[in-house]
Amino acid sequence: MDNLVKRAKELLENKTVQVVIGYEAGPTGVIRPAFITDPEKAGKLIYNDKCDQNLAVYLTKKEVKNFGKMAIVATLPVMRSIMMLISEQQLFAESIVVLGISADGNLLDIADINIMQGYIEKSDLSNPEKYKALLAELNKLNPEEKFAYWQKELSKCIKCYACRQACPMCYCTRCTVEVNQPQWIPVQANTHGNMEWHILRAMHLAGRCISCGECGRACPVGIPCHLLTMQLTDQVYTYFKVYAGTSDKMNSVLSTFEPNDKESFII
Amino acid sequence: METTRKLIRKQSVEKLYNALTSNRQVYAPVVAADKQIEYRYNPGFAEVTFGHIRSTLSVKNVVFPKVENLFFYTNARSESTITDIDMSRIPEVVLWGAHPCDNAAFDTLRSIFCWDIKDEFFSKRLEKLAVIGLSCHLSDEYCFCTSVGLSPDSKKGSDILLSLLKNGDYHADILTEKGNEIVKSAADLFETVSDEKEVITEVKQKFSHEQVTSKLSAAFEHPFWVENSLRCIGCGACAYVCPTCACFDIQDETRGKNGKRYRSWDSCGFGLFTLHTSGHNPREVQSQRWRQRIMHKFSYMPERNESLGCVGCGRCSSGCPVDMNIAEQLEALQNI
Amino acid sequence: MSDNIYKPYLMEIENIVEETPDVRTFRLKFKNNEDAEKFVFKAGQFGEYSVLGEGESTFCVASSPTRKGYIECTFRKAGRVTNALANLEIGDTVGFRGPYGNTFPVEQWEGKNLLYIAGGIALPPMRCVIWNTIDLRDKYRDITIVYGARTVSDLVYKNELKEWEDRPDIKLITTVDPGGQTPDWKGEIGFVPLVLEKLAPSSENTVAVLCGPPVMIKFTMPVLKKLGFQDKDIYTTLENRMKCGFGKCGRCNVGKLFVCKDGPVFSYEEILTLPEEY
Amino acid sequence: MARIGVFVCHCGENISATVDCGKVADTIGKLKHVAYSTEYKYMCSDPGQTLIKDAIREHKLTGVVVSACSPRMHEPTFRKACAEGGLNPFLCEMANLREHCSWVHEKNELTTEKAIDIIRTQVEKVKLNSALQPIRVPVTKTSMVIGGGIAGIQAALDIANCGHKVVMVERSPSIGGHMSQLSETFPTLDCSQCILTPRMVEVAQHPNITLYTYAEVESVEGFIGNFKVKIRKKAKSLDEKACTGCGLCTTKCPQKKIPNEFEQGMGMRPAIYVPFPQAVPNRPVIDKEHCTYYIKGKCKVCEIVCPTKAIRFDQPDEILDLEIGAIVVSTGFDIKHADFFPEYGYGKYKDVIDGLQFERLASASGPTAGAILRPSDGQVPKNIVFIACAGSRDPAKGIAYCSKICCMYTAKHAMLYKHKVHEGNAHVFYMDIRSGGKNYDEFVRRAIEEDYVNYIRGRVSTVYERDGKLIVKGVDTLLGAQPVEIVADMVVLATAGVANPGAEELAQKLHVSYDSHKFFAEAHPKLKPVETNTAGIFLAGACQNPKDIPDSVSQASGAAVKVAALFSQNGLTREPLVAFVNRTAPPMYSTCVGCFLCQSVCPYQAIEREDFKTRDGKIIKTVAKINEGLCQGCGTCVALCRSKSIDLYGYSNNQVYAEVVALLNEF
Amino acid sequence: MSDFEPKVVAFVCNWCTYAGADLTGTSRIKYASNVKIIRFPCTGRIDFMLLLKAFANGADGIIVSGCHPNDCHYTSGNFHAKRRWIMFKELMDFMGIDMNRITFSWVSAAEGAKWADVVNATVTRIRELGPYVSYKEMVDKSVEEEVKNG
Repeated sequence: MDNLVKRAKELLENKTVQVVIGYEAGPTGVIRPAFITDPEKAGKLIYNDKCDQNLAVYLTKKEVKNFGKMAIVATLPVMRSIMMLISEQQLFAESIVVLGISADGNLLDIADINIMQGYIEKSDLSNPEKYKALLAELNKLNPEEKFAYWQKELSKCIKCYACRQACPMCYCTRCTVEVNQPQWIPVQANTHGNMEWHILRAMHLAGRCISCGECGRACPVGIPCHLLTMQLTDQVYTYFKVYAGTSDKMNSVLSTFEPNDKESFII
Repeated sequence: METTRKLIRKQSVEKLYNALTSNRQVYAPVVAADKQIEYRYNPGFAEVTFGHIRSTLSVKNVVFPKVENLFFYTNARSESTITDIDMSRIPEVVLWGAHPCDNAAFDTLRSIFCWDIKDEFFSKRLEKLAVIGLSCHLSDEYCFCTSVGLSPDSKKGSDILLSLLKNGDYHADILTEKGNEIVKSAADLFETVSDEKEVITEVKQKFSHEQVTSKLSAAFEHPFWVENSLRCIGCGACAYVCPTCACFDIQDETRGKNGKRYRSWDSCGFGLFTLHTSGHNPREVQSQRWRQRIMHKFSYMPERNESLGCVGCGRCSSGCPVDMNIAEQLEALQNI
Repeated sequence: MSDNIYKPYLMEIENIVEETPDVRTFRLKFKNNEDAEKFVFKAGQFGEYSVLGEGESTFCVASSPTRKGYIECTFRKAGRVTNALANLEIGDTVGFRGPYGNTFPVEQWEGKNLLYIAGGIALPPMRCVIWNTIDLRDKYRDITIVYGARTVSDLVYKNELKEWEDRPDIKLITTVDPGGQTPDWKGEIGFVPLVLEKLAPSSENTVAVLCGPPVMIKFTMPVLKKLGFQDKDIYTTLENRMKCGFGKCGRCNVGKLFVCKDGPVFSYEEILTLPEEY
Repeated sequence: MARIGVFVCHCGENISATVDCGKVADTIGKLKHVAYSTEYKYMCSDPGQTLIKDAIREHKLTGVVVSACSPRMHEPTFRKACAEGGLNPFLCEMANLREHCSWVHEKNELTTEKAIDIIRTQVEKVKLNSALQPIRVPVTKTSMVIGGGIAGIQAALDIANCGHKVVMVERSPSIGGHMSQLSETFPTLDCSQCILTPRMVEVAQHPNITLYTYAEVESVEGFIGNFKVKIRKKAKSLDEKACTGCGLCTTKCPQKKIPNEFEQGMGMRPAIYVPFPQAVPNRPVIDKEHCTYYIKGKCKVCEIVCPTKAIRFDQPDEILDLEIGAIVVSTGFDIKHADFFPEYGYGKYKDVIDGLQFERLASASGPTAGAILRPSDGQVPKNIVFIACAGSRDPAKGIAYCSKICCMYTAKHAMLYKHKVHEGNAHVFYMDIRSGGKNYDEFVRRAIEEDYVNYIRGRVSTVYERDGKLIVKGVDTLLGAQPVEIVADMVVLATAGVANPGAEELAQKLHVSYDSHKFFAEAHPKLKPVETNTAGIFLAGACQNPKDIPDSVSQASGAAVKVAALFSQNGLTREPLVAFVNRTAPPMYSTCVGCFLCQSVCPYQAIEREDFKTRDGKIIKTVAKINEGLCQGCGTCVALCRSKSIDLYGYSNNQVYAEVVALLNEF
Repeated sequence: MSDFEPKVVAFVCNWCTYAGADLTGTSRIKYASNVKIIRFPCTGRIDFMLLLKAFANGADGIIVSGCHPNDCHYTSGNFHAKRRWIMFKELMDFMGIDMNRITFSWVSAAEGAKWADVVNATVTRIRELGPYVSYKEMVDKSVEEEVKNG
């Protein structure tokens, strides 16, 4: 990844950006996000197939934004997140430089949003392969089995909200769970309350989820909560033929409509 | 009480376990279907794991449950009444196979819940808890008990501490009266000590907690906090998996005219934890909250609660989605 | 009473005063006489008030410990609990836990002049100590109260202000922000710091108690310093968010100090040693 | 301090026949916070209302639940009664015991229990009601009419005659629109210009109307009563005050070969021109695209000949800022031209023309002075074929709708032709004859029966040229789809009416919706045909869909009344049941995070942006803000808002949540 | 389960279904009294969380009803609602929450008879399905879970 380091160093040296958000290896060897502000330290940046965290979550973080213009190492999900964030007015295209990473791990030349859009449009936007099998398996269960499965999984939830915090699209200053008039979601973590929380989260991400799987990855107790949003991503495509994060001007599925939207259950 | 050491054979361990589960709630670690280590009540002995490094969640919930009902109430038109929790219904629990770090955490929790005013819910649960600990014969890069004054075979917090021997048998250190009671109830299973070597893992010391504590007293304004918390995403995972984190929330939940007031886990990492109704937030950004977490455990608690708020289990680091490695940060802190 | 430290006393609302459209004062009476007899508190302490079903909210006891048999609290409708409280009527039940926290050192102040300076909704936390010292009037020398609010209608305790004003042994100065006056307003017009500067009370043998919004504190402190007040002779209260009230829930600490245990009353001398977490 | 009063109405026996009203009032009276509960035979009667008013005072009620009929029936009655009793009217709710309970269920326990449930739910709701004040929106009493065709003219005159100011903006150099191009009008065959031009003059002279021709709407901001409009007055290269309209410049202009738009390209005009002799204003403009001076830098003949020195070559476009209270959109329509039809020769046959071109041929002021002559050779056509539904009702061409006016004008055209060419034969191919309208069908019958126009029911498959003649091939479906071939001298296509080019752009500027054909969309197809979704913007004429003159004029008058009604009071008063975005103390300002997805769900463009800035003007945060003047209170944004930062007065989150809980739980 | 009386909550819009239900009343068409109506300005206002809350508070069935497409008083609220329900239904199906317990319908102000049919059909169906035991169990179990936790 010499190119990446070189480019990051360049950007910092000529002050195009004030911070480069990328990946580094921690002392235990775990890949983690890095925030490089000093061009001399650009060498810490790495990229390999273990770099799977969606870094776009930091683009809306106050302390990171305070640096100034940001460059970000961006795989496809990050790029799509960026598109969503711009379209939802959480980010200005001018305030970032995208260090695109291709599917085979090479630095892309993403000069502007249009080029990024072109790249995204060429890519496979459906849910990642590794999740498809599990989704398909779950979809085969009968309703009672599904309900049992999710009850069991969600009973583990401790409401640490790592799923929310890790998600670039969950950028609200105040989450619905923090609303107490009325108390939409019970504060305590029990199966029922957890289920309400995860339904709420999935619905809020319907048509906005870019299938990075970050929520499931972040979950400390291993709940596959990403499957909920990914199922809806599939359904959004089935019904409305769109994927989230393909343009900086898109409106999300639930904030738009077509008069001839098809359904079969409303009598 | 004078502590004694006995031997318990591999096969007797199963007998002891079965004897305990026959008349008590035994909370023991198992490997769940998704490979997570979790504690369950009275799993079959075959399921119980002896080879885990750390469970995903700590076992603090036996004394500080995710949700603790504080009382029930009824709101009628004219009268509101409160019904107390029947604390006698709190079950006797034997915690089985928990590692020394987790067991030491009960002392830490006690220092929070019982300093000044005693918290009866916690105390009662702790009173009804017997701990059969298990020394660590395995560890990983996240473990740092030796840096916080503990060790893989610390006896703190255990009533009985089992330590694996090379031949598969265990040494049992009987440490308290509670432990003694258990031993007495199954006296035939315990034998005299052999000279077989114990298998105890080695955990390298990474920092000196005394030095960290002394450094922290003047480190409130240090740029370290901002620099090292940039990647923190502000979830509550570290606090919720932590065996000593005791922050909680108090809430009401009503159905019709009946309801309950409960306390549930909370985390100082959440943005709204300290938010005033006015909109002012004393700990507005993540760096301030990260600082609070470390300060609380390594500076405020030693001073106010006479205990260290960390047992070095490493869960917060292994469970962190963004590798906020606490040992690494403390190591750095002792050198600032 | 059980050992359950979370269980509130049940109190009955004996009286309600609508101070402003948003602010209410409740007089609360213990439902259980034994509780009433055992209950003691001191000026400056606070409690957790609750509506069963809505949760708890923290505010100080606004009545004086010299007045027995009841406690009073004043609150502004702001969140879930205070909104629910505001919906209650006389005879309804309120939960109360407390008293918690430290107290104003009124004994130490004996023989001194007292200067109370409050802004807006910060008079209630001070009302307790004001009445406490007024009720023991002969133990103190001059008592001066400077109270300001944004507008006339934002002034709380209007009846008591009248009473204080009429008493010869208390000096009361009320002020409203410019533009907040009504045609028949007879008090001062101007911000508290400026009014205080004009008043120029002596700092000689005087203790100042200062409560108000941060911006008021910020501009009043220099005035007090100019008047010669020592940090140790200036008191204020901190109001961090809290849940338990007894140093366990982990919310209210300012550095190593718990506002709920070591506060809410702090001298300025102490405040200066605290990290900025309030 | 909630003190709720509940008033259970018997509605004679309508409710009490199946609901045990006594038990209901009793049970409800025992609920927490219910300070007063009673029953009465007719709550809506005077004594019933007095009962409520007295109870409000006596029991210091903070909320009232009238348990009677549907709120759709008597909510206003009881809210008024509460107001008279000294309670804010929005602290009154109704529990629908009649339509939703007593009338639809049998007399039994369950029905009475349901009545109790319904009331309890409303009691829980009303506790959370807020005392609301009606919203007042100031109104600027100046309207703007966009488009100066007959619809715009009518609307402008009607509004102006009500005493209100009107600004009329017309894109072309003259008002008059398509109607000024028409020869005669159906079904009376009176001369179009004769009836139109007096109206055009009236517009120009009306003291309440300001006319901007050769001008376009640049931008529209604001909301009902308070639009801020920018108008671009395109440079006419003329000092209009100095110009006397003598016309010398237009006759002397050396550039004379420009296809005349007014004549639908069938005549020529100079570069400095007046679109047509009766134009209003009757002042020329210079067509910069064709003017020799503007192209080559020299000529200036007009300047030289102008007796009043009125020519201004360096005149810039002018931007006018206007404050407008209401807008009437009357931008009219366009038609498909012959080149849209491959089967009819893509417009390459000169003698295949469209309806508007025929109008010009038939017009006394047209290029042939009213003689019907073939464009190709100036001969009088002996055989003429009219093809109705050219494009219309043809989903394959993307136009599924009926253009509505073609049947009538085709009959008129055939009739006009027969009147002018007595020996000629007129054939009309049609799909159906749609002649609904006063004296319309009679008119068509006259064409067939008195003027012997040959109506053939069937479609024309192709038109091609052979030996200077046009061969029209079609079928006659009334004769069993027999092929028909007519050798014609001229073919007139009744082409589909379509939206004006630029309609979409204008709709976007105005924030009004438009349909898939780019016609402006009405707010409701039946009940609000004149309104748009954007309050304060109304539609008139064919910009909504193709219309004939009487329809356009009626709608224009309708729109004018809407404007006049809006202007009839000093401000606009609205029910305050609108959405709002919360505000908190700095540094948060609002829990709104500014994603603005709510903007795309709002059908009324009621969601605006509000910036919070530092003292030196740096934006700290941008959050949503509801324009109370525009919000209609549907609440779609409320349900969409992820952070629950938007709420709706009257149906707040807290209220609806409390209703669900109250309905399902025992209290 | 013969004496099982299902609790059904109806979330309806003010302009079509509420008015339609009024018409049912005016026409004196009888229907099951198990259904209780909550009025909303528009189906677009109906938060999906309210449906979950209804189940959590013990509802056995739910009706959600508003204006037919193109008839919305606010032009598009029901279209937005439709998309929301499509997504909601898919999610519920994926999680095994019983969508047979929710009736979605369009009932206009003129369809008083249809409202009665919708109600009766729903109540009959819920009667056959019985109480929503599995959801209630989850809610109740969640309470027990906490008590036992230690």
